[in-house]
Amino acid sequence: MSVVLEVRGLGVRFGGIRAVDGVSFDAESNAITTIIGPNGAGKSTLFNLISGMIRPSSGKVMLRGVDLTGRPPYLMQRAGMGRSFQITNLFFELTVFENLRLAAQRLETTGRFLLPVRRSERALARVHELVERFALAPKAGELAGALSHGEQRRLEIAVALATEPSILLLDEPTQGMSHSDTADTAALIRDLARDVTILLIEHDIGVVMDISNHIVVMHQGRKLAEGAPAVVRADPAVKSAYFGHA
Amino acid sequence: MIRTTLILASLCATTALTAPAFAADPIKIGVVTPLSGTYTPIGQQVRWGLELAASEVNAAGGIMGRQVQLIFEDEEANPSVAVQKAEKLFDVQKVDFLTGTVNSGSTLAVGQTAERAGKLIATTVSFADSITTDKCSPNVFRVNARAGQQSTALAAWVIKQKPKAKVYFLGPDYEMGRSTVATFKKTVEALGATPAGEVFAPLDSKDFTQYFGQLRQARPEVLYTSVAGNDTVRLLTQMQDFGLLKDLLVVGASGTVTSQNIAAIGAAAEGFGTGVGYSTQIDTPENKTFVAAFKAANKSDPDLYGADSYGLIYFYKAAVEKAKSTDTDKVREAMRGLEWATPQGKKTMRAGDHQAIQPMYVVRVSGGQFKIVGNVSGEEAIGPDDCKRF
Amino acid sequence: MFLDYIQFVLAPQMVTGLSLGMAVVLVALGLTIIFGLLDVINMAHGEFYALGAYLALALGASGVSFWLLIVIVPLLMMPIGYVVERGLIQRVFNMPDRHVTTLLLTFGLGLVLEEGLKVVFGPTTQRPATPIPGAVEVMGVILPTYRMFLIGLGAAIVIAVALVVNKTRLGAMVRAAAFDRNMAASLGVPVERVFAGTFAFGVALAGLAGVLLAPIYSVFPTMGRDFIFLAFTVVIVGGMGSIAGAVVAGLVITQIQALSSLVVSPVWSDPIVFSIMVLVLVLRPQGLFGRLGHG
Amino acid sequence: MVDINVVEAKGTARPKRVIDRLGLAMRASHVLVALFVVAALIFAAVGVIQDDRFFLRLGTEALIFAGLALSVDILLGYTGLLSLGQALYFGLGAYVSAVVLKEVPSFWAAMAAALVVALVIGFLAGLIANRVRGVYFALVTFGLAQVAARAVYNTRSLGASDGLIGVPVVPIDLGVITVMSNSPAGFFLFTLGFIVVLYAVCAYLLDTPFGRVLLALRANERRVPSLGYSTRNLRLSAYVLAAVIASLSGALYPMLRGFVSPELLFFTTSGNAVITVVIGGVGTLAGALYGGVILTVLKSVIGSLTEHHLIVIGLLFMATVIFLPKGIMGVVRPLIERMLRGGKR
Repeated sequence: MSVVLEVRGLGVRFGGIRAVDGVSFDAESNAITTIIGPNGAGKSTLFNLISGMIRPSSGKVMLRGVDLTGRPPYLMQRAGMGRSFQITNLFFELTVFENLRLAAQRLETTGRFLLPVRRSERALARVHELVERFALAPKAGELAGALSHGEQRRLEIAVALATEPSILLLDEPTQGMSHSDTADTAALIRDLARDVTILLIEHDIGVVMDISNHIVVMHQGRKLAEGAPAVVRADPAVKSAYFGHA
Repeated sequence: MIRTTLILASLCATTALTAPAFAADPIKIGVVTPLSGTYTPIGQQVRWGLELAASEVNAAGGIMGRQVQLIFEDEEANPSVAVQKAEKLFDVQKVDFLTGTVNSGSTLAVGQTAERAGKLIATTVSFADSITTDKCSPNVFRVNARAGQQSTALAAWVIKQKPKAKVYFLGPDYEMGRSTVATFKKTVEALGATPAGEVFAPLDSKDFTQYFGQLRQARPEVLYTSVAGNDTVRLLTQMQDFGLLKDLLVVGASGTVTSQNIAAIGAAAEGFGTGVGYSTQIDTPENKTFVAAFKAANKSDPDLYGADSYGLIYFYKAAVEKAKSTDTDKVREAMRGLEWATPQGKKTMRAGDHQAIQPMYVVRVSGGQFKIVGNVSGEEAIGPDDCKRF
Repeated sequence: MFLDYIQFVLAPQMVTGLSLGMAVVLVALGLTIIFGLLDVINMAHGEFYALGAYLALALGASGVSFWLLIVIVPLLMMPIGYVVERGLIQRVFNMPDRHVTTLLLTFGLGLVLEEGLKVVFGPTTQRPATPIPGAVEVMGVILPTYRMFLIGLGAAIVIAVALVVNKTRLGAMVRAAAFDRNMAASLGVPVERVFAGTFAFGVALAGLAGVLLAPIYSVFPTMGRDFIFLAFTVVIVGGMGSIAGAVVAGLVITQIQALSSLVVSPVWSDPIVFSIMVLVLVLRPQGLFGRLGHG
Repeated sequence: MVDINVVEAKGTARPKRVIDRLGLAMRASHVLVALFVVAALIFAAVGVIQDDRFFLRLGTEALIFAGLALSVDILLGYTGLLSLGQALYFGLGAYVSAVVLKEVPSFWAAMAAALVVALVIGFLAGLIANRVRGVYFALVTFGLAQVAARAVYNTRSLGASDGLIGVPVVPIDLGVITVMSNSPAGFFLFTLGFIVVLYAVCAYLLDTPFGRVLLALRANERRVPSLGYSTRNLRLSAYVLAAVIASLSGALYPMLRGFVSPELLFFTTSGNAVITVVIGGVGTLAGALYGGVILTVLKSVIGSLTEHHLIVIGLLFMATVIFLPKGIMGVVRPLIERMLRGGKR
């Protein structure tokens, strides 16, 4: 196992408040690293810092040994970071197919950028692969806005995955899902982890303990603890700060 | 789309089928004038003047036995629209003659269109000198007085009132406004006036009060302004509110205070003087008849635009009757040097630059009416012929 | 010489800047409320201002006193605004791109209103008499009475509007509806009627501005275009829906405009105002005072 | 129309067909433009037979303004940016073309100059305008055009408020034939060809990954960066593209009319282009062409009947916004799309 993502001392201040303060951890290849913590612990802010949506005031983000700190989101993406959003963030007026094609077209060479889309064979092949894998094939021609919530959440992950990133950041992929959908999604994520490194934010503690290889516990903007699920579960500090309140 | 094409095609068809003119066919005069937009009131005067003259001419048997028919098109005070409408009148309506343009941009552009189409036009409103000087055209005539004529008349009168007057200049900040001020300044300085300062306010200024400080500091005896329309209303009423009209002779361009805005200016217009080619006060039987007829027809006094437009129909009538034809070249020849009678007196079309020579008047507002306070003969006011194209 | 400059140039410039500023604030007030609370770009606002001026002119001509007009005209404008909101704006309110759609719709409405005014009232310029004529001279600076009155009344109107929006139950309801439509609805706020009422209120303010400014700036069909760009600039610079922002921005911008015309040519005063707007948009997109009802 | 953008899914037992809706819509636009061209050719033929001048030249003007509308649609319909100042580039192209033609009466020199100036000014103004979005973008573009119009209005060497007259008739050397700009039918057909080429370039670009990301920008700008694209660069590209199209269209104007005036840069011009696109159909490209013709016919017909044509056009515009938010193309194009799909099944 090699380290894909290194986060070192990452922090940001809003006004006088340290929303995230000196967080460090590693995400290892083909593993699922999950960030947990109570509401307001700074999980989503941490994601935004890693993916470049917010500029960190301190610390470093390294992907496969390359320092990406402070780059804007589109360059983060190009460097190999794919991410999904907690609140479904799709192109609702476009079809499922087009949502995926838009994401997959980055796989093509620059020269294809100004050639007709049907010449982007590699991107199209990727889309077909994804609709099958995410069981969206029957819906491919429908508008993303017309899908059910569960389907939209799946599409959200598929779009993030379309560019074949080295690391996939998933922000509460099971948010708002039914029990059975949640279980399916958990299985899907575990399956995905065979090919891609995953960094996850998840609330459903059952899912977390079930699929994570490594857990980072956040509390009030700081890292409280980290380790394998069993280690974290046994940590007394985590128990009082997190499970105690949950 | 196909239907549209068919409609257009059938329109083409009707026009193409029009037979060559018989003697009894009406003479068509196209009028491209602003009937919407800021210049609507001027377009209205143009329309009233033309309609009155045409109905008189028609009642008296027309031009060479042919009735005069006016065809109006709205030019929205936009040269692009004016040119399009002019082409429509020339090509589709087959008008014999065209008039009505107000802003000088439209007159110049339509003049060029006429030149390329081999037709004649005349303006009754535009007073930019360029139309009959450096941008003159063999196909364009101007029956109204140009800026230079107005300035000459006004300057002579101002100096008679206040020899060696200290004059302050306030104009709208665009080419036309600046050149009008420059012309007057040159003329009045040559007669011995001293400039006390000048300021140019952006066109469509809301508040002129911000220039009042500079104006007061300069302590002028005379204020010359070339603002027009709503800007004048604001300038003069705001000056009144600030008590600046006392002991100050305010004069301006002919378009500064007109029958369109004089009511809105109210008492603040009292004493305003300008040089014009027309006044309802001209004391001749012809003018009295004209004013009465105009009032009866339109429930409004004629202003210089209405009077000059009225006179145009008689100009065209005289030219066609002299040429015994409506052919462009023949009419052009007939128009050159033509003398004709108008409510404002005898006018002469100078052959060299197609600029009408006419007596000029200085009028002052008194009791809400323009009263004539001075006049200058046509020859004195006209200035040199600077047209070099023909 | 220097004193002369202050007495004749600098001081009057600042005083007149203040009265022009108050005029702009009055026009911008309704705009910022509609913009900030309803999220609607009312491109017809200038034409509502013109409509108010024409109503004042027509009623004034039939003998209604100026003091009564200040009350009657806004009351007449309310139902017009209400109907426009319910009949037009509400129809497109939930279309995907609300800003653009309402902007286009009110742009069309402005065209129709402006042309309608011309049909009804004719194209010529008109002007009601100055309600309070005369001027006082203070240390050589001329202060026309009506303008002084306008500055005072304008300030009173701004304060009253601010109190209504920020301190009354009605204002709280409007702000709640603006902040989160669905939540407000679930709390029993009649959202649609509140929105229509807010729009009507903004339109009434435009009409009031028309009544008050007509004696100074005169009345003609295209008068609505006069202040509108300046008013939009003020709203953007001050922050959408922020009343305090509109006041500060209105006064500061007209002051900059007035003084810049002294230092550089007046023709540059528009580009300068435009540059201020762009600068604020780039550096502080939410405006100087941020947005009403949105923290 | 051989393949219908149906993508065969590989590696599955049952090949599934996914219809690319955007590709289909674009094809429907092509069909509509083809119909438009056929109608225009019939119109030209009738015009030639009738020896008409006015209607052919009016048609030419409608096409030139359709080019301006096309540039508005690129921004509004595909990138989601409402420009209230597109007349800036139309006027820029017209003035550049007029100035060049008065010096050297060469069509290609005028077009090249209009292209280069639009690229430079579009890039610089784009840097300013693209700092903001939504309504703010609309107001900033409006302001930019106002400032430019005022500058032209005050520049003596550009004829100030009077504009420039005396732009000569120019020969347009197309290699095989030469068209004179004052030949009514010749210049109409040339302009038709020119606008169709502009359409084709836009349609082509919008069907590439570049164009699709523009659409993505319109649909959900926040999501675009995480697809790996810089929204600022994309918006700037679209803005410059629109500037070039408006400028090239404007460059034809003085060739047709022989003059330019500052009114070409005024808000009326920008506003009319927006009305054209909204009535024709936002985001269809073809709508700009149809809208251009419809608005010209409306103005010409109603304008001759009543001086209050603005009321009619204003009401029509409002009705379109409320009842036909996708314009006339929003009604027509789905029918064509259905035909194209039905034809394949």
